[in-house]
Amino acid sequence: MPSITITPDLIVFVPLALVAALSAIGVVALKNAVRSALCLVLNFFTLSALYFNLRAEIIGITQVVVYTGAIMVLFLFVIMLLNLGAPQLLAEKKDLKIGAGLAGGVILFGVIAGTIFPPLVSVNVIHAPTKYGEPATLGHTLFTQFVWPFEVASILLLVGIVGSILLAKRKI
Amino acid sequence: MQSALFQIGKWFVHTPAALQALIRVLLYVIPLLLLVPMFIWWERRLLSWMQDRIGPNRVGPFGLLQAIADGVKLFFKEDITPASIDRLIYFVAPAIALFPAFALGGTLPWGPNRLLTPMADVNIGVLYIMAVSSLGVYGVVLGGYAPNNKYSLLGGLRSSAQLISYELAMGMSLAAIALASGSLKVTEFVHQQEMPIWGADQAVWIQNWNLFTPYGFLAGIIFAICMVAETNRAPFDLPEAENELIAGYHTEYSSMKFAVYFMGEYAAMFVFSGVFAAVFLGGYNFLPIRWEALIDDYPAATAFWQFMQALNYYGAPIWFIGKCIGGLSVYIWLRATLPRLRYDQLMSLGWRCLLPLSVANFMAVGFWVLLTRLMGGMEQFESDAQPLATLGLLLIDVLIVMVVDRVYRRGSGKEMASRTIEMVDPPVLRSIELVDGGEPVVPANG
Amino acid sequence: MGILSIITFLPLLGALVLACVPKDAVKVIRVLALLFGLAAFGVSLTIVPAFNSHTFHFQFEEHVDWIPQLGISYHLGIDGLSLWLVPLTTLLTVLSIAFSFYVQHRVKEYMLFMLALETAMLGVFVSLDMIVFYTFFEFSLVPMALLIWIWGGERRNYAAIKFFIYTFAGSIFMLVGMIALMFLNQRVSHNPSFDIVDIQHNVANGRLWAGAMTAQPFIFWSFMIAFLVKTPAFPFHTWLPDAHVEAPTAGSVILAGILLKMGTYGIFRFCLPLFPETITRQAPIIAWLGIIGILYGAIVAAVQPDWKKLVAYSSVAHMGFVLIGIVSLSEAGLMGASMQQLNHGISTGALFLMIGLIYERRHTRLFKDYGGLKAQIPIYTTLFLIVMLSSVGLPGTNGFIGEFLAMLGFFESGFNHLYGLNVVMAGIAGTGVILAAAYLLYMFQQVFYGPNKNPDNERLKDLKPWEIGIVLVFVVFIFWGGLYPNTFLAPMEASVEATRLMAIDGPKARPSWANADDEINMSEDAAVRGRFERHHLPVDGAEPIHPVGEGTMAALAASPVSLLSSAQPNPSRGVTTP
Amino acid sequence: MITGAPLILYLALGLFMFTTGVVGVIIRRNPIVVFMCIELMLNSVNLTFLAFARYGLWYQGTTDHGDISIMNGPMMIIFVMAVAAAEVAVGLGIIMTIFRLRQDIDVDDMNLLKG
Amino acid sequence: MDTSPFNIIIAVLLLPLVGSFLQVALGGPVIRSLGVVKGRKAMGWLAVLPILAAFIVGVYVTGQLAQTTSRDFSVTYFDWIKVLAIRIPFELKIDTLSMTMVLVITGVGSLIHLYATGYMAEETDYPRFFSYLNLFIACMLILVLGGNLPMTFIGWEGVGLCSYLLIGFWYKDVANSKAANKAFIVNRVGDWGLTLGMFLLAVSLAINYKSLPVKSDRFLSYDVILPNVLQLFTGPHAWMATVAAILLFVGACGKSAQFPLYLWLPDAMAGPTPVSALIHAATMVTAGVYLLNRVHILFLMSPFASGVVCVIGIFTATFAAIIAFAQTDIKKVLAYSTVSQLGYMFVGCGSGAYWTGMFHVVTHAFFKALLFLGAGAVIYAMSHEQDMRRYGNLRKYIPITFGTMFVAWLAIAGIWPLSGSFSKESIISAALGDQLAAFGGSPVSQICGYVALLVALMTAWYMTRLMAMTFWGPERWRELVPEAHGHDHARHDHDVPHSHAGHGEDIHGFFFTDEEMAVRQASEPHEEHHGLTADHQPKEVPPSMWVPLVILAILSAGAGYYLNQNGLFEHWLYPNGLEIKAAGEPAEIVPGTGLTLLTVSTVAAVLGIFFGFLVTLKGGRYASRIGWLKDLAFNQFYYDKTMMDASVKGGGEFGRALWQGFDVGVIDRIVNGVASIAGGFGSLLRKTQTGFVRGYALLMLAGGLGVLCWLGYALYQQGGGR
Repeated sequence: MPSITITPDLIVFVPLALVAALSAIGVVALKNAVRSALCLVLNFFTLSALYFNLRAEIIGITQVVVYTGAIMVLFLFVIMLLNLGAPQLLAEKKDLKIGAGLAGGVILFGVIAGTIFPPLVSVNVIHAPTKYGEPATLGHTLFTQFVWPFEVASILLLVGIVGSILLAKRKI
Repeated sequence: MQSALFQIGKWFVHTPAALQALIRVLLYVIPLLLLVPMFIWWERRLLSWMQDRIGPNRVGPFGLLQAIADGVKLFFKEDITPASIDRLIYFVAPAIALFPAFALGGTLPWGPNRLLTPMADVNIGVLYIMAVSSLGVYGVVLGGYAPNNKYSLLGGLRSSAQLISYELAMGMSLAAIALASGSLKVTEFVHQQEMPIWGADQAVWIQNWNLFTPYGFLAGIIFAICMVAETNRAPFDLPEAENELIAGYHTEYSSMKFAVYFMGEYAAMFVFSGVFAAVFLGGYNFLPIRWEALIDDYPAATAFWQFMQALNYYGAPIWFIGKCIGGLSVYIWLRATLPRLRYDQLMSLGWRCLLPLSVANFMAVGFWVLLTRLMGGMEQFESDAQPLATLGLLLIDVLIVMVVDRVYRRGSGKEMASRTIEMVDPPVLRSIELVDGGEPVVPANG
Repeated sequence: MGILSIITFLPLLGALVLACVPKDAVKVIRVLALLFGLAAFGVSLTIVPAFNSHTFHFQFEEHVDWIPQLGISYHLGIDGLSLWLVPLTTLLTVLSIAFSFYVQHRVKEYMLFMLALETAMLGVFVSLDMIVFYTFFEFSLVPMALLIWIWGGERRNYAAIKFFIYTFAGSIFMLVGMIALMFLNQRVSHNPSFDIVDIQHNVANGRLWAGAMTAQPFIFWSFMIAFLVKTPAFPFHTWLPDAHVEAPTAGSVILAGILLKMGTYGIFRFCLPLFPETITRQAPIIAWLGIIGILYGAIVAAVQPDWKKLVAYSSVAHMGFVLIGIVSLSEAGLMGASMQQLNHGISTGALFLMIGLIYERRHTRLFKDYGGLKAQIPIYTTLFLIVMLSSVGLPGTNGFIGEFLAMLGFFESGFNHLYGLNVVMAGIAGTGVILAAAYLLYMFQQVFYGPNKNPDNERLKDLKPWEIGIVLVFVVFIFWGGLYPNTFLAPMEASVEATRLMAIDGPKARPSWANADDEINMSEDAAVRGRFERHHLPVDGAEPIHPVGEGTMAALAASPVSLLSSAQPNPSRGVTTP
Repeated sequence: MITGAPLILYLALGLFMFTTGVVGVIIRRNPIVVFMCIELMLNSVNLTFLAFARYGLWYQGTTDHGDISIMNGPMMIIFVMAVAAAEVAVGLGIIMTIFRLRQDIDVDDMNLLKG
Repeated sequence: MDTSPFNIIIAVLLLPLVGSFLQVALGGPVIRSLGVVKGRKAMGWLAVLPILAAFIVGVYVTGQLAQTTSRDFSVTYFDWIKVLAIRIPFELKIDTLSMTMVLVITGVGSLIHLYATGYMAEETDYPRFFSYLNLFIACMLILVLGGNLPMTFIGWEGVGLCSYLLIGFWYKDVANSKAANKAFIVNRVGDWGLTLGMFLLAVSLAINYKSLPVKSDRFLSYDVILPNVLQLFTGPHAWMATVAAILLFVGACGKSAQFPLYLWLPDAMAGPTPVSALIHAATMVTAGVYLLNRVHILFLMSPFASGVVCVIGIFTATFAAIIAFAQTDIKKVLAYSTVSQLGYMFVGCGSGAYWTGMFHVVTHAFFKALLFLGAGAVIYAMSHEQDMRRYGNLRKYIPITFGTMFVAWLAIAGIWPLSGSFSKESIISAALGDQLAAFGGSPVSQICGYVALLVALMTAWYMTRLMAMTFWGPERWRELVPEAHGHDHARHDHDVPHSHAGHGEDIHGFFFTDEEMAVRQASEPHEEHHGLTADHQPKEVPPSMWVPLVILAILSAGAGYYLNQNGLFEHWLYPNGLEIKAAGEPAEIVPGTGLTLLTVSTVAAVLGIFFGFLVTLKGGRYASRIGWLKDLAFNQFYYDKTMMDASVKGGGEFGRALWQGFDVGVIDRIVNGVASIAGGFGSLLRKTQTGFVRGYALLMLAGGLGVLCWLGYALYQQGGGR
């Protein structure tokens, strides 16, 4: 393990990472669905902060708008509507799935880490130009190189809208 | 005086970045915190004046200290915490509600000096505003959910639905402006608004405030409506409709927590007014007049023009806050004037009228930008084509408005004719009723 | 966007347009469907005058890379083999759509499927890339199966599933074969290609199969199975009666008229040019399948109680003629086979259509419910008689030309004792003509002659003018094809001859689609020269038939078992024509 | 040359979040939570993308045009977000419908797909 | 050569064709507008005239032909079938043979048309009948004029079709339609042979193209075949001539009702009588003889084939004659006599004297047509009663008919100098003197000749029986027993109950409404019920029917003598003799001069007549003795029955067995079995689908882990085991 040079990035990163990790655990661990939802919100928020830290402001803010602002609200909605928040509902029954899942998770982490990390241990030089996260760059790339995927994504969203409406409405 | 400011500036430049940021934040937050009680007093006074009463006039001169007194009272009231609540969320919710209201102004320039303001001049200012304003839902939703009370829940759901609905229109209207001024920075907006109107050449001495441009006018109206809805103010204050749900999502909140909600609301009103001012009303500019152009045109009165320019420059914060307070007053005026909307009216206004309008406006602006690009000279706002294009845009917008209006009326009319009850209660409630045969689900009481 | 793409995808466009029409506007939907069908037909007619009948190379070609990494390209083109199948498809579709105005139930989907089906079938006939071909080949199953499934008779589920799985299972092997061919081709020309023009080029100069000869029979049969199932040849025919009986009328018309042609067309297009050594060796097996199909179909058809089923089995018999014509590998045989394709499309299509006309009225297809209809509906009877006679193969109708040429070619190859065929097989196949007369006349007698047993037929009205119009189109083609078949034969000639030479010539002597400069000399003596040197007959001297005579007598003496043996040495090995 | 926090830390965080999501999917019965765990996984992947993009191991010197450009990561994130949005809209709709049809949404009770 | 004067020949084809189209097109309107009686008369003339015109054209062309030196032309119009392998143009052959046939067809045909206008006067769908009849004439003309085998084949099948249609003309009687089917299918059997013969010729010419004396790719045109086969089928390849000839002869047998395939002709009498006269006596059945004449070279080259022809011919002649003795239906008797006369013709052809066959064709056309028409007149007079046992002593009721039939009777019996005698004994003499037809060197035709004499006697005998039963003896219909009431047509059956069942709501207007039905039934004519009653008074036929009888009587009286003077007909048909003189010249006999033979045959005829009268009028008591023989003959020695059972019943059983047993029982069972196996396997596998999402997730995780471990291991290895 080579020595880590302390950079502002690092200083910002460490607490955010801790928060993110803890909130991720919270999502899984908390009994109350609303709380895990809130944990997830927190997680996303820290993630957006991490994106800022990675100098990708546009993506960070999009993260907030999309995930925190829209998706998680939907989650909360549904949780409250269906009243899934109360912990006594869906009390987890202790079966071997939990053990298996945890074990599997650990192995997964181990395997991937063991496979991917070693060659990347000492990478801490930033090659990306500063403007790589700017809206202009992003938009330019999006509308030149990725225009077809973009259109496809728009279609996908349209379909999503229609589908959710059809699902939600009782009589069309 | 000049030199003193220069000294301060020099010191400021040499302070470390973190400290600079801290100073900027304080320069923004402290005045806001101080002003909020004043807003409450101002509302009560203005409202009572409009309703031809006197209003608070006992505590302090013109009852100025009334707000302070209320604050103190709220501090010392007993803090009632209902049983069988989700305690954590119950406590967190008000804070969450307050946070976005304050954070909203993070990118607002309240003066020409980029060192002091805005807090962060990021190149995604508008998106930031969108993001933060979208966070406002949480406070409401959680506050409605946590106290385990049907009325609060309904209120919370209602208001969150309302917020989500109106965010879209708001976003589109802002996006139109962003498209027109070719940037996402709010400071850039302000700068664009100091340019001669409608992209005419530099000799013209009227500023190009977005409210004066056709698209800006449309977007401004939409934005205004949306921001009223976003702040849950009359006539969109359904969440706290007394006669339906006692007080909406903060039914169960008392004393300090209630006060926090209260503050959040007023702060939000103020900051939204600030956003409106920055985006549509030329920011911190005093009048929509380009003094330098006047200097060139009428050299005779050069001294006066220069004085006005200086006034405009150094008094910028005052003008800005003035515009904000103006916006606040409009809020109050609306509250005094308009009756509360019915829920279906609210929804159909948001989805059927405002959203299409703003989208159409957005597309029109896009078309306009394309046109001016084709005719050359969108980059520097100097083109003979632009005024014409703008006129065309005006026509387009008028057409759009008429069409959307027709559609909206017909649609809503049909709604009224066909179903009555079903539209009256919100879709969310309908989906609640589904649960075991129309009986609304009361959250499990422990 | 070449004309072939326009023809092919115009119906699909129509389908998309129909998809946008509200499904209550039945009239609009019908008219739109008919218009698009007519448009496709009109456009497809324009290729006929523009077609150059002197070359065997592909015309109206379109070549666009689709997945270059895999060598898949969107390559369209037609030659004489596919020239007439395209207008036939469009025409039959138009007529079927016109007939389908009777459909009342879910009209929109119905018309939509018809148009989609048309696109699929056209695609099969115009595509020159194997993957594109395969795509269309399989895509044609879907609308057809749905037509059967939704608008079918009582046992439609069984029929549709059977139809789909059966044919699909058959063509899976074809896909494998295609991929194998691609790799074999990649071996010699180092970029992957599914384009049959490229592949056939390497077959023609003998490099593709050099050293891979053991693989050839397997790949050949992987194609052949698919096409035999589709055709359908004898052991694989059982999907046909069910599908036909349960399908709606237009479905039967399309099925008999065009879908079956895909099989034989595929044999023409793939099995002959690409597997010369195998087709010349394995011909007897296919020939026997064809012969058995002819007799079997006829005999089984004769005892059917169901009108449609009878005609369905008769299709088996008719396609048997196509098969023997193909494997005869002689000009007459191949011309006859390709003509018989068209004839069967017209005649059997017309038969099914007319059965449908009466079925719409009486909603039964059992012979026992009919009888003495001649007095009731004379016009219908007359038209039906004509159509039936063309199916019988009466000279003067189109049916005769195909059967005559096919059997002539078969007899020729058998007489020359080529490809393990012999005249006895021809004689046996010939009896199919008798049986055809037997079962068709039996049908005619059952339905139209005798007293009117069934009181329900008492009130039956004769055809309406527009129905007569539809049938008259068929009648016109029946007589045209019978009295002046050269219209249809002449453009096919060059391609058929080229295909034949591709199949029977030795390596390096085979014509190749790829290089544009080799052409087929179609002057009379050239044909004659070809006829000898390829058949390896001593052409000079006074004893021309001597070896042939011996061979034929030997074959006459030989037992049928030995006739089956495919071990006949192929005379055309290694011979090179100047 | 600018040096930031080591790439591996971002990757570790992403991997940790991903693993947590996986575990959550497996051990939670509440479909909403399962859903949230899926979102968690998506975001962890996003983080990894962006980290790689920022540290630009394959950076060719251009910000666009070219098979491997520095912008691939951010683009991926945009599309992942779009997909996630659509997915959530539909998924929650499905959950609500299920709940509407049968008054509980325990994952373990939804075995209509049982063969 | 200049064929310009013959281009008009196409008119001969087109006129009847147009006529039939006119019948179809105008029939309905005309009859509706002019009313039934006048309308039918008009349509009748419209039917007769084209044939008459064709006859006139034929006479003109024949005149043209007679002036030319080489009496052999062919007019080519366009390429009918043209492929690389073979070219089959649409060509018409104009030579003495074809023109003779043309004259016979159009001449006799027009007479029979004229007769039919009267005979069918009460028929409801009169135009349909005449359109069929005209179409038949057209097809027959194509047959005889066609310049190549496929063209002939068009006519060949066309006449088959027409006879099918005409036999089944009264289709409401299932028996008729069955007879029609039988006719067509049996003919098809013959056509099968003909087709294979064609193929053999075409192919054998094609593969020897280089060595052909006449190089052309019209391999099936007569003027290419005939010269070439002379070259090709020589030496070791004579067997090919035999095969080809026999295959063609099979076709001829089918059309000309020779022994294995004669079955259809007696049943064909179910058709209207004029049809029997035209198709089944005068023209169509002689197509076989025409074909043999056309390709006679093949037969000349193969003694074996000629022998086969002879034997088949004479056997058929005898066989049919014996059967004819036992028949009671007047038309059946004539039918069998036709069969036996055709056998005669084949004997003539087989024994190398082809012109005698054609000669007999011509004369037989006259008198047999006359006999049929006369029989028709009798039937008409006896109100559609065909059973001779109901006749008797009619000569004083219908004198004209009697007179004309008397002539025909003597003619067919072979009484000098009526036409039959010449043709018949020319055949006999040819057979007696012939060396050609031989099985492996042993000639057969002499025997045939002697048997033929016997058959001549028998012919006279059973014809006499017919005449006697019809025109002499007691009036047997006076004591009428209701049974055995052979009725000519089953036109009207109004016993079918009307009901609306079957069709529900009739949205498309497929069915007649009640009032429409009422109109229809009103418009249907109700004929009075025909039937023979005890007090029936036979009445003479109208002139439109007896005029043709008289003309035909004159012809059958004189034609033979005229055509016979110093071999006029022979030299007309074969101006310069046959191409090959077979081994051992046939004795050069000019019929009518060889006194011995003439006397012998005449004596045979007289004897036959004598016995006929004796046995028929007086010999009731012999009948019981030979009852079994009579029974046997009446049922055609059960040949028909066996064949029918074998083909129809047996074939049906076989087919059903194949269908139910093999198709459904084996193939489908295999297919569905495979399907069900797959299904069972699937139902096993579906146990693994628990439906628990988390279970699936766990499994996915496990799988992913497995893959990842492998990947990591692989990378580890690749990294050289860091």
